[in-house]
Amino acid sequence: MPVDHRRLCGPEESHAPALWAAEEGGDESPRDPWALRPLFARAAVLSQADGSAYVELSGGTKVLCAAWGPREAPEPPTAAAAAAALRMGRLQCDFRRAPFASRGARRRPGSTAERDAERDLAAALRTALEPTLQLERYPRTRLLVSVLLLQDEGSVLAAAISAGALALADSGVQMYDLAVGCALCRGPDPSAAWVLQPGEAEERRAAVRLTVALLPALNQVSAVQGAGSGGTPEDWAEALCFGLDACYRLYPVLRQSLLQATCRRRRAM
Amino acid sequence: MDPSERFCVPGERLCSAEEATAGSGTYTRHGFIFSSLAGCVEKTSEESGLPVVSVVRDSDPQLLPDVGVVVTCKVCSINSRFAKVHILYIGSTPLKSIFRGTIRKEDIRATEKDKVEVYKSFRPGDIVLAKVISLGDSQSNYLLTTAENELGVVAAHSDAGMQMVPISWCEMQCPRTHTKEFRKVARVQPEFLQT
Amino acid sequence: MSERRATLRRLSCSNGASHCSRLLEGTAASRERRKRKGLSAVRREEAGSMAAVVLSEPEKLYIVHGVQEDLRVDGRGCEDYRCAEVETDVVSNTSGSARVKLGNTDILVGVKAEMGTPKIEKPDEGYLEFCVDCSANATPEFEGRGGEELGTEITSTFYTVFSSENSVDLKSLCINPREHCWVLYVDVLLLVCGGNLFDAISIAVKAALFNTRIPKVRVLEDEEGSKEIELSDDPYDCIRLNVENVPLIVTLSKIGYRHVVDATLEEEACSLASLLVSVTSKGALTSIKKVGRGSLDPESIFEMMETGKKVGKALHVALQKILDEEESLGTSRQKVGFLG
Amino acid sequence: MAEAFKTVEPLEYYRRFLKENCRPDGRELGEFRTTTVNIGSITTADGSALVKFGNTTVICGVKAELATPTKDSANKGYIVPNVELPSLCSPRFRSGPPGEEAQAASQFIADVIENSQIIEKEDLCIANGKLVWVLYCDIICMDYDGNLLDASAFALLAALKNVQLPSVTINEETGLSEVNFKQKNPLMIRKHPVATSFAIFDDTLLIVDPNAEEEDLATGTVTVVTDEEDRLCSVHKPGGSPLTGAKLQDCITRAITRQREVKKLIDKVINSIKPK
Repeated sequence: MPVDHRRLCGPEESHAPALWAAEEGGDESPRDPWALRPLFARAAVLSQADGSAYVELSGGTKVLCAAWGPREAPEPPTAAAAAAALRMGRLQCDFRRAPFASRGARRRPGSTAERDAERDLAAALRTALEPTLQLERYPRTRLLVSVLLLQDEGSVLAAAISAGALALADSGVQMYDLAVGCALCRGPDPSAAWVLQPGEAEERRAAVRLTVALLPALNQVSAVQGAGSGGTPEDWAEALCFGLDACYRLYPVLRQSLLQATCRRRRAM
Repeated sequence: MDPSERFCVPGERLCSAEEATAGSGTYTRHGFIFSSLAGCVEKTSEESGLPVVSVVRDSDPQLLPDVGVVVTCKVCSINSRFAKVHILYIGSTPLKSIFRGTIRKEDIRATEKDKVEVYKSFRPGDIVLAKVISLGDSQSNYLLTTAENELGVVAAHSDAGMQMVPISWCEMQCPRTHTKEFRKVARVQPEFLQT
Repeated sequence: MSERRATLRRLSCSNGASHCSRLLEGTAASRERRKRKGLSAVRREEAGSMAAVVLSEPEKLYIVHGVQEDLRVDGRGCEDYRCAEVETDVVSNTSGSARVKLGNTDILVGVKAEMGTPKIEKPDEGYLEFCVDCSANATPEFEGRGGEELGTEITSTFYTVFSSENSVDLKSLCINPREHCWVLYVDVLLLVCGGNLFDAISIAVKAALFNTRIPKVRVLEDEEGSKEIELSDDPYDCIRLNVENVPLIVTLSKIGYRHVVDATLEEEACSLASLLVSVTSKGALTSIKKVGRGSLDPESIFEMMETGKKVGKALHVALQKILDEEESLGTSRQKVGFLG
Repeated sequence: MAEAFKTVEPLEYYRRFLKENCRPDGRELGEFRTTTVNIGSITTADGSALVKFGNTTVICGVKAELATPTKDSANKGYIVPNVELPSLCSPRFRSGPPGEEAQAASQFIADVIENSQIIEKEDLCIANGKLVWVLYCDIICMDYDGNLLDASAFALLAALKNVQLPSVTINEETGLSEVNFKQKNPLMIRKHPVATSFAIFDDTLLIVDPNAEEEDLATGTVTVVTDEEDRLCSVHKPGGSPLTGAKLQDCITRAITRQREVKKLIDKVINSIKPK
């Protein structure tokens, strides 16, 4: 493995103590599939960003997000990209997971696995947020959304999508709508029902996982990303409806936090 | 907070497009006006016709240089063909981040374009008023012009490090050493006299 | 210009309409077709010049209106595939390989089986590694680092698609738990990008996995417990993979109010959002994903999933038929390869 | 127009404030920003702390893992600190591997740990030559408004005080280690080093706890680390304008006072979260 000279690395090999611990029987009590974990959201939390938001799901998932309005875009690499840049701005997403964010072993920052995972999350975030933005108003520029995952207790991408939309709205870029994310999953048991906003353990055991993002005012879906043991289109459709309904239920919380931030900013003037 | 103020978030439906005209911070879709910002809803009635609905934020809007606007910029480098500048202000609004622009030799002044020399017009560090003429193409960034009497250098330091005073449309003088330096000087308007 | 191009394409499709009904065809038939298809040269040239598709508004409108009428520029209906050519065993030094041409899109996939150690969390399973090479030959867009973003997107999509537990029987790749297993390196090479990359690659991957032959090995243990791996002497003594559950990807591109399958580059330029679904031969959807910078309304997602299931199932049947045909020809099959 | 003056001539703008012995954010030259600490909020870490100096926000999470020690220090564990400046904390940082400033900060924290003996590395030994603890201390800046070093050192200290390690025993028969999560022990914190940074203006003026703007304009910075026995653990002065011995002595005196305040704050918060 190549040595990372830009970080202090410590010993070559180390293992999480949980590897040697007696297996924990972490069987959770069955939960109401309709229940949503309470969500705490606050916008305008960072000083150095144009816009920012913090989203926490009860149970522990903590996501911090910063957004910057239109900045000068770097030189486009190809002629086609340059032509596209003249028509509309670009959204760039960055996703970082704190090394201590997950249970078990520490995630090694900069390792190939970690970089790949972060890049996939960033790509998924961009797909979910791009439809909310009026990018054609910002030709030749880029907008930046940067996410830091502080603690992973499940439904991370969904929380990041909600936080990202809040941060962008807080930064004052023109948008079509907010985006609300929600995750759901279904256990391996064939009779298992879909549960909303699964925790980390539920996600790990799940046979099927799905994350959806909704633009509530336009009733459009900006992200669907699901995988697992196969299902019929009807199965997936049912899950999608279930997830979108949850997004509608989460929307007022996000909206309220954004209104509060807007009021606070106004008072600070 | 004024209780009569109405706040909204992006995507919120404000009214039907028949009741009002869409102002800044809004967009129209399917016959309705929606907010595109998190901000405060304002309705101004026009004497003739429909009121204008707009959404305003208190912080400065995210402005971008656009064709025709006057910008304040700082010269970073010059060569025989053009001057490279950083755009700092749009009108009197400071930009949150720097955008780069180019003033080509032929856009420095309106007359005798063939006799213009870049180094006799700008020096690195000068503060220049210019107007955006194009967003540029895939190769170049914003193109600017100073070919108007009101455009050109507004603040410059002499070799001795002193702020110079304009003495004609093409010369500035150092108050300490009294040496004269060439510049494309702007006829300064009162609102830009700041320091 | 746009009008002329459009009529040209209409012509070519009246020629090709007959084979549109057939979803896929094997090499034997395709060779013949290539001989009689006079217009193919024109199309190819067009493909070369249009690597970066920039369409004017009227051109886009023309495509969108056509889709609305269920009549696409090349004469297909919304749910019709272009005819695809599939050939397996095209690269001799791989464990399995396949080349797929779908319209202008041209994909080569090689599978190489190498011995490795199982992952800690799955000690009794082998695993698959994907690598996508967006060669600059495929389109000038890929020069420099241009292809990287697309390459990683394709790679991560395939990891997701194959993450489903029973897509490939990974347990059969285990040689002895915790110590040795087969690692299948699936290398995807994009030769020409002519739209609908994901579907074409998934066809090629499935065909290449079908074609894969892994040598049989035996684990010998001596008295002290140290193990030795012995390769079978007979080169024909090998394991085949069961690809029955390997899914195929169907991309449904939203154009206007409708969606199409197997979009061409021009159609992709008219589409803001697509839905990728991976479908098993039994018609189960193992993954779904929205791509593109637009959004979709829930109703159309439901419809797209239905179409995906229907088209995907038919695609599986057609592919399996070709694979079986090629298999039955055995070594007597005349290889077309790259010069065909 | 003040805004415009600030953009065009930021240093001149700042000097005008300094002449009046105050700073644009309303502080006096020797005044610290409001300092808060929140301990143990990240439950996936074995110890964590979030520290705020005004806007500057830094979080430190400690993860403990098991490893074999090196041959030449068979009875010593590892402490591996890393400072990260993600693109989220300020537009001045790009995403990707750590830049120069992050690397310098990591090295500074590593030096503080090494010089001050916060923890004896021998305390991290479980079985001599066989098994030791590795403490990965990841310090991430969430909001970058100056004085990263002080905040990082503070967050590290507070997070280490929060660490609870499960008890590990080595089974004599099998030779395998057994971890018991039910029985947890805190780390032995031997010293409480606290960093105090100063920005130097025009070679003579010292201002304490500089924010990002002040750091950019200053001609130099100096960071002094002291512990509860008033001993000097480290002085970090990365170039910039020179400093007289008397001025440095002044810095040390002020750092000692600051150490007392910070220690008091940590103890108060630790006590408040202790289960009754």
